[in-house]
Order: sequence, then C-alpha cells, then structure tokens
Amino acid sequence: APALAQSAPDPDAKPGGDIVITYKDDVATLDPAIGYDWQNWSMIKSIFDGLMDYVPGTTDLRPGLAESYEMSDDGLAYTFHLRPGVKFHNGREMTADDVKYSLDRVTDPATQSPGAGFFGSIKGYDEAASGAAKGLAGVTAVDPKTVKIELTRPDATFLHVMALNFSYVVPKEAVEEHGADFGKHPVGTGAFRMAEWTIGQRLVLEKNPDFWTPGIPYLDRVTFEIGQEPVVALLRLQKGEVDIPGDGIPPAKFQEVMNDPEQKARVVEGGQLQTGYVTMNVTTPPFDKPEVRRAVNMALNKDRIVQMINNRAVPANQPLPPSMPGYTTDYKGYGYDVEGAKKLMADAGLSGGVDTQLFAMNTDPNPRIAQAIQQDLAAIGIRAEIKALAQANVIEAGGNGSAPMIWSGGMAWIADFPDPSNFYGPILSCSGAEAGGWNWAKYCNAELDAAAAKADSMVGEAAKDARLKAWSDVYMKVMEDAPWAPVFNEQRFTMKSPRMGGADALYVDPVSIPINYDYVYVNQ
Amino acid sequence: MTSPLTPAAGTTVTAAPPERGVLARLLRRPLALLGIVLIVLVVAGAVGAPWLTSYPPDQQNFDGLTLEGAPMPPGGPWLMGTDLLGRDLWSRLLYGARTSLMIGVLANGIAVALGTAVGLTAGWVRGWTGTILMRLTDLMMAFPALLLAICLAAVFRPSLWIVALVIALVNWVQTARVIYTETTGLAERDFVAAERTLGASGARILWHHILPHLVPTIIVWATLGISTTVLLEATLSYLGVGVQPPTPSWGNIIFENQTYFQSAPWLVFIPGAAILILALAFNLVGDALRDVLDPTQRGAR
Amino acid sequence: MAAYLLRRLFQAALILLGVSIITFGLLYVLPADPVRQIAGRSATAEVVENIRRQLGLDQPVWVQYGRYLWGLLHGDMGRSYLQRTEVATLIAARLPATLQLMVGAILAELTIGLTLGVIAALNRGRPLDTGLMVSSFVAVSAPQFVVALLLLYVFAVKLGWFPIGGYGTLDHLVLPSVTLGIMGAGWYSRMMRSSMLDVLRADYIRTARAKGLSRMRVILRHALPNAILPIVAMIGMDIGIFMGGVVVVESVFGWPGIGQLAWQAIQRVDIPIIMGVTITSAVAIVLGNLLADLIAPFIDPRIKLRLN
Amino acid sequence: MTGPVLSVQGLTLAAGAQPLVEDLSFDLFPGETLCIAGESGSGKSLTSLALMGLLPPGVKRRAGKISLAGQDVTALPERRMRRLRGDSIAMIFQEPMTSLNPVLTIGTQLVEAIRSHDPDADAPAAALAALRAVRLSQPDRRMRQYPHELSGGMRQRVMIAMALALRPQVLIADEPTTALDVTVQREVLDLLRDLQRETGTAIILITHDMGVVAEMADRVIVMQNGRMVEASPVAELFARPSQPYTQALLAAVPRMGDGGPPVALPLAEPIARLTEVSVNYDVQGGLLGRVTHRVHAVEQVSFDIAAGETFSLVGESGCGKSTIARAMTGLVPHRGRIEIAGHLVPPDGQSAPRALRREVQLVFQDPAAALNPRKPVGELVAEPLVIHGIGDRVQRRARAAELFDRVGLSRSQLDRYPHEFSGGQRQRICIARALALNPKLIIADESVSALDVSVQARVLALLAELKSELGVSYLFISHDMAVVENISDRIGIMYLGQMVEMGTRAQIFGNPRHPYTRRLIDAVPIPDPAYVRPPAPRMASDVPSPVWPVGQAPERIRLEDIGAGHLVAAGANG
Ligand SMILES: Nc1ncnc2c1ncn2[C@@H]1O[C@H](COP(=O)(O)OP(=O)(O)OP(=O)(O)O)[C@@H](O)[C@H]1O
Ligand SMILES: Nc1ncnc2c1ncn2[C@@H]1O[C@H](COP(=O)(O)OP(=O)(O)OP(=O)(O)O)[C@@H](O)[C@H]1O
Ligand SMILES: [Mg+2]
Ligand SMILES: [Mg+2]
Repeated sequence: APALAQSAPDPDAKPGGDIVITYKDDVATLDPAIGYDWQNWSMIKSIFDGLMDYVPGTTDLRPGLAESYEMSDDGLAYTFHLRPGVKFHNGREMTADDVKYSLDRVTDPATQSPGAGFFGSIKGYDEAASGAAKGLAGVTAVDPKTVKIELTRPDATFLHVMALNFSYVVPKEAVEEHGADFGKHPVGTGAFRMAEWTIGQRLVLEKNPDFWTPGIPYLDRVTFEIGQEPVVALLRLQKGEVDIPGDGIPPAKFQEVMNDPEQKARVVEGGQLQTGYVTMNVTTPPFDKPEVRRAVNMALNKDRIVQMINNRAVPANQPLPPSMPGYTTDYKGYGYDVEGAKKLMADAGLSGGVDTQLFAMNTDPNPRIAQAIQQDLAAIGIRAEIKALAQANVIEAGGNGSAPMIWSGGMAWIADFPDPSNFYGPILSCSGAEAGGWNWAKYCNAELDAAAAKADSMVGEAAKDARLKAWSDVYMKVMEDAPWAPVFNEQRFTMKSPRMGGADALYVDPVSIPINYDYVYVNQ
Repeated sequence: MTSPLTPAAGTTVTAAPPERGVLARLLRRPLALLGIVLIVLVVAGAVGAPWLTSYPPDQQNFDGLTLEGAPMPPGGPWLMGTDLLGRDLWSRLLYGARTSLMIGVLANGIAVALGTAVGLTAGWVRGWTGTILMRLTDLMMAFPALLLAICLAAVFRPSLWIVALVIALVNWVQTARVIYTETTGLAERDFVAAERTLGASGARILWHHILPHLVPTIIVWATLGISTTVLLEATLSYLGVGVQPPTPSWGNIIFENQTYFQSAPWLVFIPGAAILILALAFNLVGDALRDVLDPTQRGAR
Repeated sequence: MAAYLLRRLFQAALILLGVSIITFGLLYVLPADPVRQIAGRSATAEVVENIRRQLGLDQPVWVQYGRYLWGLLHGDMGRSYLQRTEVATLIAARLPATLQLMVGAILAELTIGLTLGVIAALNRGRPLDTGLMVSSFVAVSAPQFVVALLLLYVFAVKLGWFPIGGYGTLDHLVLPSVTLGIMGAGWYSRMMRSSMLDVLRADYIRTARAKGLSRMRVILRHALPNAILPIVAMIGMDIGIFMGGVVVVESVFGWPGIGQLAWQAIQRVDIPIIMGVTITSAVAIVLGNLLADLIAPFIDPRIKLRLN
Repeated sequence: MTGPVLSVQGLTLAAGAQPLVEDLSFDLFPGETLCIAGESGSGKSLTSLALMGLLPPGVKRRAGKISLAGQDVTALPERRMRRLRGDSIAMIFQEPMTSLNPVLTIGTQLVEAIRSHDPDADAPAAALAALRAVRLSQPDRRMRQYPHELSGGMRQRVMIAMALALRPQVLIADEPTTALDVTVQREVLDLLRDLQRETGTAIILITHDMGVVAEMADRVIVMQNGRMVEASPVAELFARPSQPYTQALLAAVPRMGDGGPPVALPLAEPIARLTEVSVNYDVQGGLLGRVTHRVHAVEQVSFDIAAGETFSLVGESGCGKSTIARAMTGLVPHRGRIEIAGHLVPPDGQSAPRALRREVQLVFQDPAAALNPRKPVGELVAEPLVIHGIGDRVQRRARAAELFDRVGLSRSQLDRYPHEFSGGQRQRICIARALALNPKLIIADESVSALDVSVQARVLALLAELKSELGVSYLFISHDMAVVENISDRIGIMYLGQMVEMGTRAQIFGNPRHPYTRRLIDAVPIPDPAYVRPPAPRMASDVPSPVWPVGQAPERIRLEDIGAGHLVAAGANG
C-alpha cells in the first residue's frame, strides 16, 4: 500500500512552477456531471471537489468538502457537515444548498449525465430520473453547513459515490450563466481553476490561491497541450519540452525507454483497477454451454499475450483486479491447459470445431490481442472471425447481443471507485443484460444478483470484512459459470520529466490518471 | 493536267505489314520490361505464397518475439523479420500481395472503369443525362471520400470484397471529371463530326474513336491510383472498417506498425517499398503502353 | 460576372444540400447508438429513452433531417454527443488552423512541384530528368504517416531546424505543409513537366526567342504562365484530396485543425461532429473550386470571354 | 549598290544523317525583297530559322556560313546572337493565331521586345508608334488587349509591328499571309510594301503562292527538296523559267480566266435545295445559363445545286460557309428547309437518316483534324462501308484499295497512320473516304486552301475527274477567287451569314455587281510581275460581328434577279 501521510504536506515540496502535459484527443467537457473519460476525470478532480475524497495516491477514503459525516445505524441516512470557508472560484462561499443543487442536477434527466445511475440508492431517485419530480427528495440542506441524504436501501458504496466526480459541487449561478456550455467554463472549489482553454490546442489550469487545503496545490499552472500524437509527445519529452505524456508511453517507444537506465528511472509503474477480459454471450451457441466457456478460459495463453504487450500487464484469473478489495488471493483460476480445453469441447459435442466471431476495438494493441486470442482459440477448434470496429460500434454490438465474443480492451472496465461492487452491477448483473446494457455476456444469475444486493447492504466499518468475503464468493460463482475469460490486469507506466517531484504514488494515483495534479511539484 | 495526278499505283493489295503485338513492342523497351518483370514477380509471389514461405502468415510464432515482446529484425529464420505478434513478415508480405493486388489493381481498375464510363457518357450525351451525371460527380467530389468509405464499410460489415467495392465507389470521381473534360473536347473535334456525317452510331464513335484517345489518361489514373487505393485500404483497416485481421495487406501492415518506424523500421519500410515497387512497375508499364498504343509516337524513339 | 457568380453559388448550394442529405442518410444507418454513448454504462432503459426523446432521435428520419437542415440554415450544427459542445464552436475554433495548413500545403506543393517540373522539362531526357521523375513517383506513393514521422524525426528531432509539432508560428507550419503537399508536389511536377514540354514547342515561344529575349525571360514570362494554366483547374480539386491527408498530418504534428477533430469523431462515432466536418469540408471544396474558376480568368485572359 | 546585308554560303542543314537543306547560297541586299518559293517541305522554314539561329532541337547546321552585315553569325555564342535577334534580324511566322503569347497583352509583348534591346528607350511610346505604323485601328486600346481579342489580320499586323519596331536590317516573313483571307492578305502585303519603302528593310519573303511572288519580289529563289533549283530576278523567272520544276510550279498556279467554257445550266432536278435556311448558335449567360445572345451564323440563305454541278460558296472567314456545310450534313440544328437527293435533312442536327448520310459527304477544311490519328487510314477509308453494313472484311479492304488507286495513293500505304502522310495526301484520303459510299453530293469545305500550289492543282484535277466520271455534284467552299473561278459552274458570295450575290461563273466574274464581290476579286494576287495593281485605299477595317442579343436580328438582304439567274442584293446593284 502506498505510504503517504494523511494530507501532511510533503516537506521537500517547492511551491511554484508549471508543467506541460500532452494529450492526443480533445478534452471533452469539464462538467463534473458529464465528464466520464479518463482524460477529463482527473482534471475535474482538480477543479471541483466532492463531499468525500481519497488520500492522494491511494484508494483510501477521506473527507473532502465535508469536514465530517455520520451514518444512521440502519445505514439509510448520512449527515455531512461542510467545511467552513470553502469558496468557489467565483469568490462565493459554498453552502449546503449548492450540494443539494448539484445532486439534483446530476440526476435530472435534462442534464443527460452518464453517471446518474450511481445515485440510484438515494430516496426520490426514480421520480427524479423519470422526470416525474424535480430534485431528489432524499437530499436536504438542513442548514447552510449541513446536508442530509436519505437512502432507500443500505448502500455500502455510498461514500465512494460521494467521492465520485458526478457528485461534485457546482455553483448554481455559474451553471445557469453558461447553460449547456458549463463544461467549457467550469467553476468549482478545487485546487486549480480554469485559466485558458483554446479548443484543440491548449487548456491551462492555474492555482486557486483560496484553496481550502493550505499550501496545496504546489504548482502555479498545469498546461495541457492537446492534439499531440503519443510518439511525438514522447520525442518532446525526451527533448525536455514536456513533463508528462498524458497518453502514456506509446508501445512503439516502450522498449527504447525501458532499455535506457536514465529514462527508465523516470518511469513509475503501478497497478490499476482494471481487468481485460473476453465476454462470451451465454445466450447464443456455442457459448450457451458452460463447458465451452470454461474451455475458452483454459485455452488462452495469457503469458504470451502479456509478453506481446511488452509485459505491461499481469495475467488475470478473476474479474477483480488484485489491488481491489475483495480480490480472492488464493484462487488459482482455470490455468492454461489446451488438452483439458479440447476435452471440454469434446464433452460439449463440439470436437469438430465451431465458428464464431470475436469483436474488438480497433486501436492498438486491441486488434493484436484479439489476434492472439484468435490463435489460441483456433487450437481448440473455435474458429473466431475478428471484427475490429470503432468503440461505439463494438459497444452497440455488445449491447444488442449480436456479438458472440468481445475482447474488452480499450473499453475495459476501469473501476469508477475502488469497491468490488463496481465490477458487478452493470457488467455482470441481470439488469445489465437487458438490450443495450453493458453486460455483454448477457449473463443473468438471479441468485447471484440477490447475493450481491445482500453484500451491498452490509454497511459500516464492522461489516467490512464480511462484505468483502461475500463479494469474493459472488465472483467465484461467476468464474464457475465462466461468462468471461479474464485475460490480464494492465499495469500503468507513467513517465515524467527529470524535474518532476513528489512521491511515486502520485504518478500512478489509482483515481487520478495520469497523475494527481494537486500534490506533484517541480524541482526547478 | 491529269497525268501528274495518277502516279504509279500499287497493283496488288499488300498484306498488312507484320504488325508486332503490343506485348512484343512493350518487351522491347527496357523500362517496360523491368516493370513487367516486377509485376510478374509480385503476382508469382502472391500465387506461390504457400510454397515460398516456411510459416503460415497468421501463425504467431513463439520464437518470433523477444522476451520483452519485441519483434525480430530480418535475419536467421526470419527473412524479413517478424511483426508485433511474432508472425513472419515475409509470409505476410506474400499473402498480403493478394489483398493489395486485388485492391490496387482490381478495385482501382473498377473505379477507373466506372469513372471512364460516367465521364464518357456525360461528355458525350450532354443534355439531362450529362448534367445529372456531372452534378453527381461534383457532389461526390465535395464529399470527403474517407467518410463515405467508412460509412459504407461500417454499414455493410467489413470484408475484402466490400472494401474493394467501397474503394471503387469512392475513387471513380476524379477519373470521371478528367475524362468528362477530355470527352467534351474530343466530341468537338472534326474527326468525330466526320464520323457523324458518315452515319456512325454514338456507341461506335465512343468505342472506336473517342475511347482510344482517352487511353493515356486512363492509364495515368489507373497507375496513379494503385498506391493511393492500397493506402486507402490501409486507412480503412486502421479505422476498423477495412480488411479484417489477421488477413494481411501491405497497407494494413504499414498502418498497424507505423509508430514503430524507429524501433522496428522493417515493419514499415519493407511493405512501403513493396507498394512503391508495385506502383512503380505499373507506372513503367503504363508509360510504355501509352507510347506503344499511340501510333503517332511510333518510330519517334 | 455577378450573374455568373450567383449561378455558381446556387449550384454550390444544391451540391451542399446533396452532401447533407447523403451524410445524414449514411450516418443514420450506422450501427452505433449515440444515446447509449451519452447515457453511459450505469443508465437504466428509462434514462436512455428520456435522452433519446430529448435529442429528438425517436422522430422519423426526415423530421430529424428537417430539424438538422433548419439548424444549419441558422448556423447551428448541433451539439457533440461526447464533447457536449456546440459543433459550430468546435469547428470555428479549428478551422483557421486547417485553412493555414491547406494554404501552406498548396504553396508547398506548387513551389516544389512546379519548380521540379520545370527543371525536369528543361533537362528532358537527361539523368536529372529521370531522377526527378522517379522521386516524384516516390512522393506520390509514399504513405503520408510515414513521411510525416520521417520529416519530423529528421528535421525536428535530429537536426532541430523546426519545432516538434505545435502550432502558431511560421516555423511550425513548414513541416506539416510540406508533408501534406508532398504528394501533390509529385503529381504537379509530372503534370508541369509535360505541360512545360508542350508549351516550349509552342509558336509563341519561338516568337519570344526571335525577339531576342533572354532565356530566363522566355521561360519565366512566356512559358511558365502558359504551362501553369492546365494546372490551375486542378488546384480546386486539391482541397478535396487534402481533406484525407489533413487528418493524418494534423495528428502527427499536433496541428489543431478540423482533421484531428474529424478523426476523433470518427473513432468515437460522434455523429454531429462528423456531420459538421463533412459539411464544412464540402463548403471548403465547393468554394475552393469556385475560387479556382474565378482566378482562372486572371491567369488566362481567354477565359473571360466565356464568362460574359 | 552597297554590299549584301545578309549573305549565306553553302548552308547545309541536317537532322541526324538526313540532309534537309543542302548547299544553299544567296545574298540579300538592303531594301530588296527576296522571295523563297517552293513546295511544302522543301526547307524554306528551316532555312529562315537557321538565319535566326533558332533551329529546332535535332536539326543541326552541318556546313556553311551566314554573315549578317559582314559579321559571321554562325560563330557567335548564343548570348551575342540573342542581341542580334529582333534588333538586326527579325522574323514573322506563318501562324498569326498561335505566334503571340495568349496570356500577355499586346502592349507587354511589344514593349519587352523593345526593352530587351534598348533598356533606356521609352518603350511604350515606341510600341505605340509601331502599332500606328502598321495602321492598326485604335492603337492605344490594342496595347491593352490580349491576342485572342484580335482577328487574324490584326494579329499579323501586331507581329509585323513587333518585328519592325526596332527597324531591323533584315526581316524574314515566313508565309505571312497563308492563313489569312484574301482581303486581309491584300492588306498585309500592301502594308509590308509600304513599310519597306519607309524603312528600307531588306525582306526575305517565303511563300508558295506565285501570285504573291509576282507582286512582291525583286528576286526569287525556287527550292525543291532542300536544294535551290533556280534563282533569278522575278520578271525573268516568270517570263523564262529555266528549270522543269519551276515550269511545273508556274503551270500549276490557278489563274483567273483559266476556267474553260461555261457549262450550260442543266435543267435536271436539283440534287440539293436550301430554302431560307438559318443557323444560330446560342451564347449563354446570366443566371441559370439562359441564352442572352445568338450568333446569326447563317441567315435565310436559299440556293439550289443541280446534279453534276459545282456550286461554290465564297466569302471571308466567319461568314458562315462552314456552318452551311454543317447544316447540310445534319451536324447543327437549322431552321428552314434543306432537301438533299429527295431526303429532308431533319432540322434537329442529330437524327439524319442513314440513307441521307450515304448521299452527301463532307470533306473537311483541315484533313489532319478530320482523320482519327489512332486508326490506320485503310480502316478509316473502309469505315463508311462498315457503318452502312456493306460487304465483308475482304471486300471492304479491296474497295479501300480501289479508292486509294482512284485518288492516286499507293495501296501499300493502307496500313499507315494519318500522321505519316503529307497534307495533300491526307486530303486525298479524306476524298477517298467521302467517295466510299458513292455519294451524289460532296461538300468540300476549304479542301485545298491549306495545300501548296502543286498539290492543290492535283487535288482540284482529281475533283474534276471524279465529277466527269461519276457525275458527282460539289458544293465547293473557298475564299480563293482564282480557284473558284477555275472550277465552278455557279457561285454564291456570302457576307456576314447572308448571300449577297449569286450567279454563274461568267456572271460573277464577268459582271460583278456587289461591291463586296468586287473587293474579293480585286484582292487576288496576280501571278504576273508585269501587272500593275491600280492604287486602292489601304484598309484596316474591323469586321462587323454576327452576334446579336436575343430578339434582335440582322436586317435581311433581299436578292433581286438582274437577268439570267444573276441574283444581287437589292440596293447594291451598282
Ligand atoms: N525538327 C525537325 N526535325 C527533323 N526534320 C524536320 C524538322 N523540322 C522540319 N523537318 C523536315 O525538314 C524538311 C523541311 O522542312 P521546312 O519546315 O523547312 O519546310 P517548308 O519548306 O517550310 O514547308 P512548308 O511550306 O510546309 O512550311 C521537311 O521534310 C521536314 O519534315
Ligand atoms: N459552335 C459555335 N458556337 C458559336 N459560334 C459559332 C460556332 N461555330 C461557328 N460559330 C460562329 O459562326 C460564324 C460562322 O462560322 P463558320 O465556321 O461557318 O465560318 P466560315 O465562313 O466557315 O469561316 P472560315 O473561313 O474561317 O472557316 C462565325 O462568326 C463563328 O464564330
Ligand atoms: Mg514552312
Ligand atoms: Mg470554315
């Protein structure tokens, strides 16, 4: 676990300076209710705050805008006490009404927030989501510094949800001023505020001098340069023009960097709450037979796949990644066993082989991984035709159930928050298996759904271990039914310029990708 | 004054002089010969791929990657190195020639044929048909080809044939425009009017008298299109709407590996050279063919 | 002249209408549901339907098209599904960069292409001629991405003559323009060579020489303008051809133009942006052709006759 | 007399091993006009280019010396030679239409010529003076105009102005009038003579028109196959040609009054009858390409051609002669009624029936353009048979061979391509092709204008022969009055799309009534050095335009019969 003292300032840190981070793609929107890609995710985290927060570089919850909170004994009500003197970038002090406004806004269908579903346990959510009611009945501003949130069921993940970007607090007047363009003119309470945004070129965040944690952030400015091809970004880093290549080290340059000790020293490696897996549509042949699904699990040579992507991942044997609480450490998984797999195929009556399709996203390295999987499957008689499509097309095919197999890479499940439940709901539960849902295996096991619901209702510190055990059991059951073949958990490699300072954990922060802007600093 | 008018005329109809075939005349030109040899080699490589390679093109060889997952440079068992999946590049190149020949020669050929047909018709028929055809061409010209290709390919689900068809549908426009302009010019020429006064049908005039004049232009566009279509196919593959992996094509080998141009240059430059050579070969033959088919050039060299 | 312009603009409007219909139709049948993308993975079916209704995507296709067209006429290209920004804003922000790049590329391809073409023509049959023509062929056949990276690597990284990507100064413009223009340069050098050879045979060149003009003057003042004539018509077509290359070049050089925007939108199937970029580029192509037609009379006085 | 300003000794030019001009020697004295005559391909142009130092690539000077004002120019480097060009020795080329740079104004082209030799001169003023000197109307405006805005005659004047602007000692004029109308030719020749009188420039005039020679030359050189065959003062040459070739050349010259006895007008049914035929070309403009103007190329023309008759249409360039030919062959839409051999030519300019196509054949003005360069001529000649489905392959080839014999070509040439023939031979191929279907009417559109005299004579004789043997009728289109006088039975004179006079040869030439007819006849150069042309006003008129806005039309000219079928424009009968 990352050893970082609870918000104690880094004694080596020097305030001041600015850094340059490059990205290939445009920054979509900085509206916390809407932004949902790994690129704007961390920027929003620096511009806005939520009631809850994580200890930098870790997955440990800590209070954010709420100084403290209390949970009722039945786990159905939370009372948050807001930190005094917190100001929005526009100078106005943040109050409980802002919290209520923000939560109402994110669940209002007019906002079209992709994160609205996370708030499903709050009282009044269904009415608000359907448009029948304005605002969440369960959220009340008790007084300017106190917010009370009532739930319809106990929800062990609720505090994580309160640390999720979608719950971040926005000032009503700024939202109303810019309307749908609020995402281009963000105003929050965060460590940085927006200084300049030239579309397609540059986005500059500057230090918020009034930030509620004294001394933070260290940097005066963070400049994001947009539209930079990853290979080019790395060349610029090598020339000293860039501090962090936001898209990571491109595979084509990975070897070169890792073979040079000087450069390698500047690469920080860390885990990720991510699993890459192959889904098998359990409603269509041949994957309606559990034997076939298990055979697939045994046929994959995960070591070779990992080798092929320059060992930038570790083989996986279950849905949860190792750094996720609830990971089953002693589980061995299916193991690479071609003969065993063939036997299973024969048991399923498919010794003559079978034809199917494997969908994958079309950006490197996903087509390559799909081809490696294809070859492994061919060895046991499964002839998979590859369909390498744009992300949206794969998601569509997965949602409407027309894809027998999907390699999840590029769209893979990166956890929204570090909790085992996050890997179940949309992607393995019955509700996700509906048309258009994200459960591409169309796997629906009512018993497991019940078990999952029960696990999530175990709230409070005391129930923590029991809950994790319950989740572990759920995932073990999943592996028995084998709707997925987990392949690997990607590792993160962040490269930085020589002048970048701060603990390594900040460069592989599990919730801020690529780095935690608030706590890093420069040495020159 | 009639005497000087009838100089001794030949008494018998002499047989046509032994008109050497087009091919024979082509073969006499060193550059054209080089082009033909190159084309024959590529075709032979494509056809004979199974016998010329030691590994299947899709086989991901265990020893084809280093332990760090890097591809092998040319040398040893790998004539031209391996790719990022440890597959034999030589084998993929030869099998890829099949795809690329089909795209560059067939699809592009269809495009040029279509463009010629449209341009010829529009240039000859004029009136409503001509106007509609030319406005359609303008429309297509104003329409980004890549987008059309992507949409068509996405709708029809990618396969080699679909890609070939899409490329043909996208690439006819410029040819049509150029052929149209030339046809309208030719239609004004006296020898066409002369044909009309003889009562020749439109089809006859087009086929026998206008088309032969368009041959140089057609050859230029057909040869130029080879590399551009091969690369367009690659772009489509890259966007996931081209020929699907693991089927190799020269274009998609380049596109898959383009960022590796420094660390594994053979993956980019060898297929790049292959495209260049194919295009160059067709260009050489095309240039020569243009001269050989043009009687006014005969004996000029 | 004004009437001619009006007529051309009317034709251009028709073409744009056609482009918008085709694009709309094509995108409509794409197998990707935008609402799913907007709604995100935690959305319930109800939320999805809500959004679909809000966007009007539950309406019949012609109603959707009608609304779109109505918006277009008011300068409204809709809002990006994923970026949640006005498409018009996104395009407007990026258009100047692409226009700069195109102008740069046209200049590059013309200067390189025409110069080499003239040199080849004047050295007809010599090794220099052959060498130039082979290189022009390489230029036409080389994959743009590779050319871009090579130029970048050699001239920016190794030699340090130009910045490694970026936008703003003239220095930044050089490598992207050359990359984009290099294919056209190959093309034009071939065209220019043959056009120049034709012109050099013309009677008026002989007249010019008979007047005792210097070789330079004969070539630059008499041969060149005439040899360029058939090429001018091609420049209008270039803009269309560039649209493909712009995507690649902009992404390698980090050039903030609409090519990048289009590429991102295509990969994410962000339909409003794809529509917007398509229409914008169609406008550019149509205007480019119009411009070429309008410029032609200034280069070739004979064309005026046809206009009036 | 002072020494020669230009002296050529033993000039030999060759392309590779093949000699093109051999051992040519002559002197040119100040103020003199030397004519070089000879048939096409005899080396006239190459000689003049050699004098300018502008030989085309591939042609080399093998031997010989050229000295200009005592200076040996063959030894000069290109840079020095360039200074002489335009300044000391200037040249006017054969083709006025293509010899001026289309993208530069007349002014620019004149000024640069002057500046390149005299950078200090007030070039614009000098250019303007030069334009005045060649009597171009509105010289200030011409300076700003482009070549395409001028007529052929005007362009040739510009060329002359350019050549003479720097008052060179020697002016070479290579067939300066061949491409021009008779009336314009007249103007240009007059101009050259006047200028020479004023400036004293020595002129080398290259021509194959013996009429021009007789009128202009002091001395004449006759060339054949690259060699000089005769050189003598003009009067002597015409009076006593010593060489057989010269004699043949002079014999071939068509002269007015050579036409033989008048033919009695046949009473046969006319083979072709045109009644009030008009042809307009639309000029588009405005929004949506509406027609705003019309070219009234042919207005209400009526005439008949009797079977076995040769009817000639005469008039200057652009008066609508070719348009009538095109209307008659169904190539352009017309109004009025055209009837040929009992068939009505459909007025849409498209759908003429095959049967009609067999009856009338058109021989085009430019044989090079009328033959598809990519087909062997044998195939081209046999093509009418293919189109009309006559005979099989062998029969068609036999017929083609027979036609080749007929027009005096060798059967061995059947498989050659058009570019391998000379102009005269190509014209014969066109005639052979026209004969393939045994038509009743052949329309010959300026079929001999581009040919040199000897070839022209041969083609004309062929036409006459065919007429007597096969009984074909001709519509003969020409602007050369001498030729017309030689071969026609009846003649129509056209001006600006309308017929202004029509009658038998005797009526037209014996009693020309319309002033325009007289002008045409007077313009013909007389191949007799002794003939003294009566002084006539020098003209530099702009040709009126046949373009009218929609709704307006030229005033119609009515013809009245002044006896025996001699029709003259009403009111012009004077
Ligand atoms: N560039 C050239 N290369 C080789 N042969 C040439 C070239 N130019 C002309 N000739 C040949 O030289 C001969 C003389 O040509 P030239 O042009 O001097 O004839 P000409 O007497 O001016 O004829 P015309 O009356 O038709 O103009 C011709 O046989 C021609 O084919
Ligand atoms: N296709 C056309 N469109 C418009 N105007 C035309 C067209 N063809 C000919 N004209 C015009 O019609 C008039 C008559 O042309 P035509 O060719 O019949 O003249 P012509 O007497 O044969 O002249 P020439 O002696 O030069 O051959 C000219 O003013 C010409 O410019
Ligand atoms: Mg000549
Ligand atoms: Mg004519």
